Amino acid sequence: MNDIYSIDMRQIVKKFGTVIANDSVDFRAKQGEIHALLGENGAGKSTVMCILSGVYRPTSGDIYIHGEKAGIRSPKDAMKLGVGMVFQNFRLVQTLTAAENIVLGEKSTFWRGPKWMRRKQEEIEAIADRFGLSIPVNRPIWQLSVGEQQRVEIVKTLYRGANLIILDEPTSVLTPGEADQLFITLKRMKTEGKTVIMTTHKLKEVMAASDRISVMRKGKMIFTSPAGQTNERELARLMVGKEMNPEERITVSSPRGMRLLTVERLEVYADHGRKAINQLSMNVHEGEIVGIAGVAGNGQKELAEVLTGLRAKDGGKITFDGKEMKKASVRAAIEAGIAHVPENRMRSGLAGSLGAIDNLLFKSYRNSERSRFGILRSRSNKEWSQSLIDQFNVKTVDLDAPVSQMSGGNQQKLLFAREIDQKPRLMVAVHPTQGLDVGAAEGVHRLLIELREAGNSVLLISEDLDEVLQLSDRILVIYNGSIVGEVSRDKADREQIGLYMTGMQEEEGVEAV
Amino acid sequence: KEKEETDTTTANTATNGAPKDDSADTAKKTPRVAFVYIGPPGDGGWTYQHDQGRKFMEEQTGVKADTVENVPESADAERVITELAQNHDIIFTTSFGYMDYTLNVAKKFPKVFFEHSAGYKTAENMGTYFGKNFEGSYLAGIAAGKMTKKNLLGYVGAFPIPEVIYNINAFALGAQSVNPDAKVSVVWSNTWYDPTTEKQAAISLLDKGADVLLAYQDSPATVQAAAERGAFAGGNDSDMTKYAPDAYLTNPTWNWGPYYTKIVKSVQDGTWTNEQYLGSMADGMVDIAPLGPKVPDDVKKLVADAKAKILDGSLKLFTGPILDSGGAEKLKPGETMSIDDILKMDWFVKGVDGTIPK
Amino acid sequence: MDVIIQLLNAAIASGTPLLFATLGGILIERSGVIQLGAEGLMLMGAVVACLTFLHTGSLTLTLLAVSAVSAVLGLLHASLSVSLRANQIVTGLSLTLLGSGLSAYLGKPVSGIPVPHPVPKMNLTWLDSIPVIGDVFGHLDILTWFSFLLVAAMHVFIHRTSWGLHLRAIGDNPPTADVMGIRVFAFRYGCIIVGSILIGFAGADLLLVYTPTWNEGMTAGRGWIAVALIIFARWNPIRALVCAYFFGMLDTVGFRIQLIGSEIPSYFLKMIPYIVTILVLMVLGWRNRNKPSGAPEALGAPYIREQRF
Amino acid sequence: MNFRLEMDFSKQGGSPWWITILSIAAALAVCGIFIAANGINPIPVYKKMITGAFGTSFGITEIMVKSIPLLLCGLGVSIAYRISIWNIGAEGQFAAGAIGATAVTVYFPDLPVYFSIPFMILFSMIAGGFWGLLTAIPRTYFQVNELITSLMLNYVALLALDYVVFGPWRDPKGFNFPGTPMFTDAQSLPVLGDTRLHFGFILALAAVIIYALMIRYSRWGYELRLIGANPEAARNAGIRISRHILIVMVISGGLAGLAGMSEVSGVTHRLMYGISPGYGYTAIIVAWLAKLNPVGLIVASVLFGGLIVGGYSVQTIGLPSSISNMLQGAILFALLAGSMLSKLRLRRAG
Ligand SMILES: Nc1ncnc2c1ncn2[C@@H]1O[C@H](COP(=O)(O)OP(=O)(O)OP(=O)(O)O)[C@@H](O)[C@H]1O
Ligand SMILES: Nc1ncnc2c1ncn2[C@@H]1O[C@H](COP(=O)(O)OP(=O)(O)OP(=O)(O)O)[C@@H](O)[C@H]1O
Ligand SMILES: [Mg+2]
Ligand SMILES: [Mg+2]
Repeated sequence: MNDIYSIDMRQIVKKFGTVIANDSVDFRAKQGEIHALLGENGAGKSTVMCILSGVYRPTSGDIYIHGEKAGIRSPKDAMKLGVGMVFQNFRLVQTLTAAENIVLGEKSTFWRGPKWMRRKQEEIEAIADRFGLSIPVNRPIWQLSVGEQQRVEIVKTLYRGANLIILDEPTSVLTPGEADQLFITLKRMKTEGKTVIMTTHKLKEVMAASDRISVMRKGKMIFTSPAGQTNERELARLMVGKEMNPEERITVSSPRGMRLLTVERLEVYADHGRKAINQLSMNVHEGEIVGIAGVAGNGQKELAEVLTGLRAKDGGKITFDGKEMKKASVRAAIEAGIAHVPENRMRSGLAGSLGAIDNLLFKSYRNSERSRFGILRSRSNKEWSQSLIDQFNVKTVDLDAPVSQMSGGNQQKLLFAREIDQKPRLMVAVHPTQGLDVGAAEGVHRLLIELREAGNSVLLISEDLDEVLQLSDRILVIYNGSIVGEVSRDKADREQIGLYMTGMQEEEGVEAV
Repeated sequence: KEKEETDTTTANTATNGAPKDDSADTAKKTPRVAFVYIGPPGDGGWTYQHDQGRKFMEEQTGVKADTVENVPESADAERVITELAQNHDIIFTTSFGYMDYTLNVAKKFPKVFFEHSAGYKTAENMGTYFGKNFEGSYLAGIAAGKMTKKNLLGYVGAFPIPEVIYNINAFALGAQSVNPDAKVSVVWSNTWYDPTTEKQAAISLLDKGADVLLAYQDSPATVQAAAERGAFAGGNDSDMTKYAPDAYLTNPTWNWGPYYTKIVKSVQDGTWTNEQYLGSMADGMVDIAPLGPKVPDDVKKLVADAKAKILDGSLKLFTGPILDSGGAEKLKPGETMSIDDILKMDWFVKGVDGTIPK
Repeated sequence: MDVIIQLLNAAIASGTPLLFATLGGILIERSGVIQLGAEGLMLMGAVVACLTFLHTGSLTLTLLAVSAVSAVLGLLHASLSVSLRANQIVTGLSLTLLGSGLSAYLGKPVSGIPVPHPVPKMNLTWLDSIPVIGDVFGHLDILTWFSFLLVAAMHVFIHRTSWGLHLRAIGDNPPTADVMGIRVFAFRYGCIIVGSILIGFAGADLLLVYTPTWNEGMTAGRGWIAVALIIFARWNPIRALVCAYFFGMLDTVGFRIQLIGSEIPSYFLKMIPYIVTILVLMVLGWRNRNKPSGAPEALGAPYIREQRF
Repeated sequence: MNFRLEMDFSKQGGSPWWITILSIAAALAVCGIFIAANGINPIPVYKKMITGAFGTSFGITEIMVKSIPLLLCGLGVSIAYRISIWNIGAEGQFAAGAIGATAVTVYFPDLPVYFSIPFMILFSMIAGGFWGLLTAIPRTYFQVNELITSLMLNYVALLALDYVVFGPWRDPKGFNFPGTPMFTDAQSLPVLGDTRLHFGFILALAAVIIYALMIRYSRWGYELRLIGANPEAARNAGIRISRHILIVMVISGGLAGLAGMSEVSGVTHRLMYGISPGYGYTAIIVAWLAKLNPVGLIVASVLFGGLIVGGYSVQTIGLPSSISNMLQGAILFALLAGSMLSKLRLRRAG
């Protein structure tokens, strides 16, 4: 019986302005366990963990580590106490090498000559090997894939001798295979006596990998139990506060129409001269949802950008609605009826400091209904915005209030309202439910299906395989800039897709037909 | 006369002889005097000499003067002058760039007396004053012509304007008067004040082989550059011995005090006129700084003799034969250039090596 | 041969103050803070150098005083731009305004007074036998040698020490540096203070070595050139050396072209450095269009720990 | 019970008015110490500064004269600032505009007023706009930081101005002194009564009003707001940012160029060296103080104009001119600190 917890957080309160992110949270984790912290988006998981790792200071509350009260006032203090964290958004310096990132902050010696670095590299590689993590130590971060970057982050915490390792949503960026690999690593850490805390909202992973589970909802800790004494259903209910079936397929079938989009032998070079899309061919028909599955960084971003006119192609042919799209032009894409839900809504989809009207006008402000002779038609725009907001049930205080003050789900609804109001023929939706809780995600899914039922098409690009499986009529798997496999909805097989995603298997002669 | 520009004539009609107005009488007993300076009085050159002149005038007349320094030659100048005109009786504006602004204000304040330095526009209540500083340059040229061993003199000019050009020419003529082989190389710094650039200009002249330099600049940078290389040099406007005693040659200087005193007194006793005063060595407005301690006595004597001749009128500068740098004859033998022609000179005499933008 | 030596000498002479200021600026901007106050700091450095040297006659005390005053100004800059997260461009402009006003005010009593050459030269006679090297490096003053040393030291510091690594991290990604236990604020304060001291040295060098007389505004815009050089050198101390001398040299090349008897108006010759800078940057920009630019990623963005990214 | 200071950055926009007043008061107090060190009582000095600047109708019209170039340049800087371009080249664009306007007078000296003034305006804006474009092109196509380009181009423009006034455009009747011939009445902007307040004031106000309306109601203004708020999102909306940078820099430069025209045609009546005592640099401060707000621009340019005007007034009391610069620097520092300190909140902790 071990009564002393390795971590014991008591009555933690954290306020951001008026938002209470953590409301009297108690959280305990035992030495040598994998502890999963569950909760829907915005539940406050990251916040608790950031407090534990010293990034945020709690508004009130105490933290005990191994039974002793710990005054964690900065990440440095936390590190001294053996707390290391792998953040949801990686904390890596892009221009430094992996090794430099790992030894960053080390104060042992002042000198950082080549010899010293070489010694450190060996040390790092030894640790990486021990936990089955392979990383290229000498390459700058900006050249690494997301999975590699995550491994760098994990090695970093291990290298710094952390006994308590926090992983914030570690699997959201990984392929199923990579995720499995990660869980093996975590188990190995456990056997070495380290405590692992992992936040997530993926129930399956939680059940598979963790020893104990805590659930947060709306800033409060509502449940803690050993993994064996609960089940997915109960957890889901706790998380969202209502009963639901976590893997329900939406089955609506409508006849698929004529071919809308054809991509032939597309070639695209990405930012640093790297070939991002290589001889990619595919097509989308009217009235279908085509899902693109794949691990981040295999060309999805570039594919979406080329289709929406944001990026020029370097070879191949794109035909939309019978017309060839020669030059990259966002405007031409908008006019042709291609809508775009970008991957990071606050970064590229919405202008946070502007109000709802301005954000709704994004794509339509050039229309004669919205502006005339170069002047915006303010009054009619206002009415139109109000009607959209009502129609899509967006909650906002005021039409002119900055949209950054809205919650994530409402922001996404606003974005969908704008795109769908365009009456698109094709919607390119990238990670449309990322960062949304179950309820909001459901709403988004419904919108996508409504689009399909109206005879339009959706190209759904997502790293969330469940989502792709759930919605798509057809699934294409992208790997290394090419489509390596195609699976129809009835024959969808997770394992098979996983193999395609990792490039382990290539379907013979995949050619879009 | 050519100088009677449209502006001057309109000013004349506008003022209507107002300075003789009786209400200004009380003020004339102790006129309120103001000076507008382009730089800080500590600039070691132009403004410094004007400020010395102001102090001299204050001692002589007992009249206290206000000063406004660092007034840019922009719209600000006109405002500052206007503000001063509201509660002063005599205003000296001491930079060429103030010309139009002074004229504008003079038109609006007919009872105030304006004196503008270095320009060419006048009004009923606005006179101008300047001096033949080229006399000093000529004498400095004599010393330089004697001191040079390589027969190459260097000149750092601020801007290619007549004021600088005739000083360069006088310098060259002075040097050639004692050393016919002497040549003058000119570089333009295109700045009134930037010691670092001026020093670079001087160094480039020294690198070219010049061993005596003169600079039409307020800062001592040229003198300092020469000192580092063991060459001789002079600056402009004020005595720069203190910056490099061993390397100092001499240079033209100003002495405004007597003129300022005269103007204030003439206002007090009602004899002020809007003349275009051009001072000279004879009346003491221009002079040269004492020759540097390392200049040999025979050279000093030579310079002193020439100065005496200028003073007694037997030596007239810019007297033919004078060829321009291209070899064309500008003045026939025995012909003396009119002062108006000197004041708008835009060509170099023979032996000067440099370009003047057209 | 002579021409080369002359050009090199001129380049070093007028490039050294620029070099000090650029190095200082690089240190500050590497930590992620824009530095537009160089002109004010240089003027303050020059006036303090003049005042202390004329009063004490000691070079050591002079440099100490310059350091102290520059450090105080740096502290002011840091507290505004780091702690209070004020707009860094406006902070820099204010520093320039304040520095030029205050230096003119303090310098009134010593304006126009010659300062005896206080900085000793290192006469390396054994170099004299080597052709160009001897002429260029044989008789430089110690402050110039100090600037050489500084370049080497800064290069080593940035690329070979733990603090240098911290610095690069802070300039590129302060939140990451923060979670790695690096004290972002303390580091930025340190960099701004030390960098300001170096910029103060630039003014001191200008006054003590180059044109040893104080006058209002004697830097005549050199601080602004240094600001441009930071970018020109792409935040790299070795390139800073090359760029500062390149600029110092171009400064004088115009005069030499005038002296060859060129008919090109001198105004156009004086434009050379500025136009060359822009052209060089355009060529570099084109060549490096697919690489990280070398600019500290977080330049100009104040760091707020609890802000969301 | 203990308290902790925290900064709250969630609130956007300027600081409350009393913070501004307090900041300025603090700056005045600090500078007062320096003034007192000169053996002069600072209170009358400040009084003189204020009455010198705002106390008389002469002072007020003069401040307005001063604020015209500040307002136009500040507006130019501010438009660029709106899409996060720091144009510190207004000084050079001002000079270019002055050259452009003067070119009309040099090459077409006899145009009647209704042609000459519009042409001068047009050419000044073209010249200033071209100068702005020279900053924008390296920025958009060659990834060259606009700070450095615009700064370098300032020097180039000023040298070009020197060249024309000392060289080819020199007044033939001017005894070879620098400066173009005086402008004729047909080439000069009309002035108000016997003050120096000229038509440029109307031009500047009109420019500000047009700008305010454009930003609020036009499609172009909407695009600018979008770029300013989130460039990446703007790209997604089909807005070509690089083209906007070019356009905005042309407009920004064109406005500074217009300032140059209004200064030569309204105040100096000829092109001379030194026509700008740093309007372009002061404009950056004006633009920042205004925080992108059109009314703020007017207030800031008038206040800063007043500060500079007042700075000359105090010299007649025997204070050095440097006090004015010090005061400007100190006030800015205080405002910067004040606007940030106003975000401080005292919180109860624990
Ligand atoms: N820096 C911040 N400033 C303001 N509010 C914040 C900040 N960080 C978090 N919040 C708010 O605190 C709440 C909890 O956020 P937190 O990131 O901890 O959620 P989470 O459970 O990790 O969600 P997710 O699954 O999306 O990562 C949210 O309402 C969020 O908006
Ligand atoms: N950066 C921020 N600054 C200030 N307040 C914020 C910020 N981000 C979020 N908030 C506030 O936090 C609240 C919760 O935001 P969050 O995005 O976490 O909502 P949520 O619980 O995830 O809701 P939803 O289900 O709609 O996504 C919002 O009301 C918002 O006003
Ligand atoms: Mg989270
Ligand atoms: Mg959310």
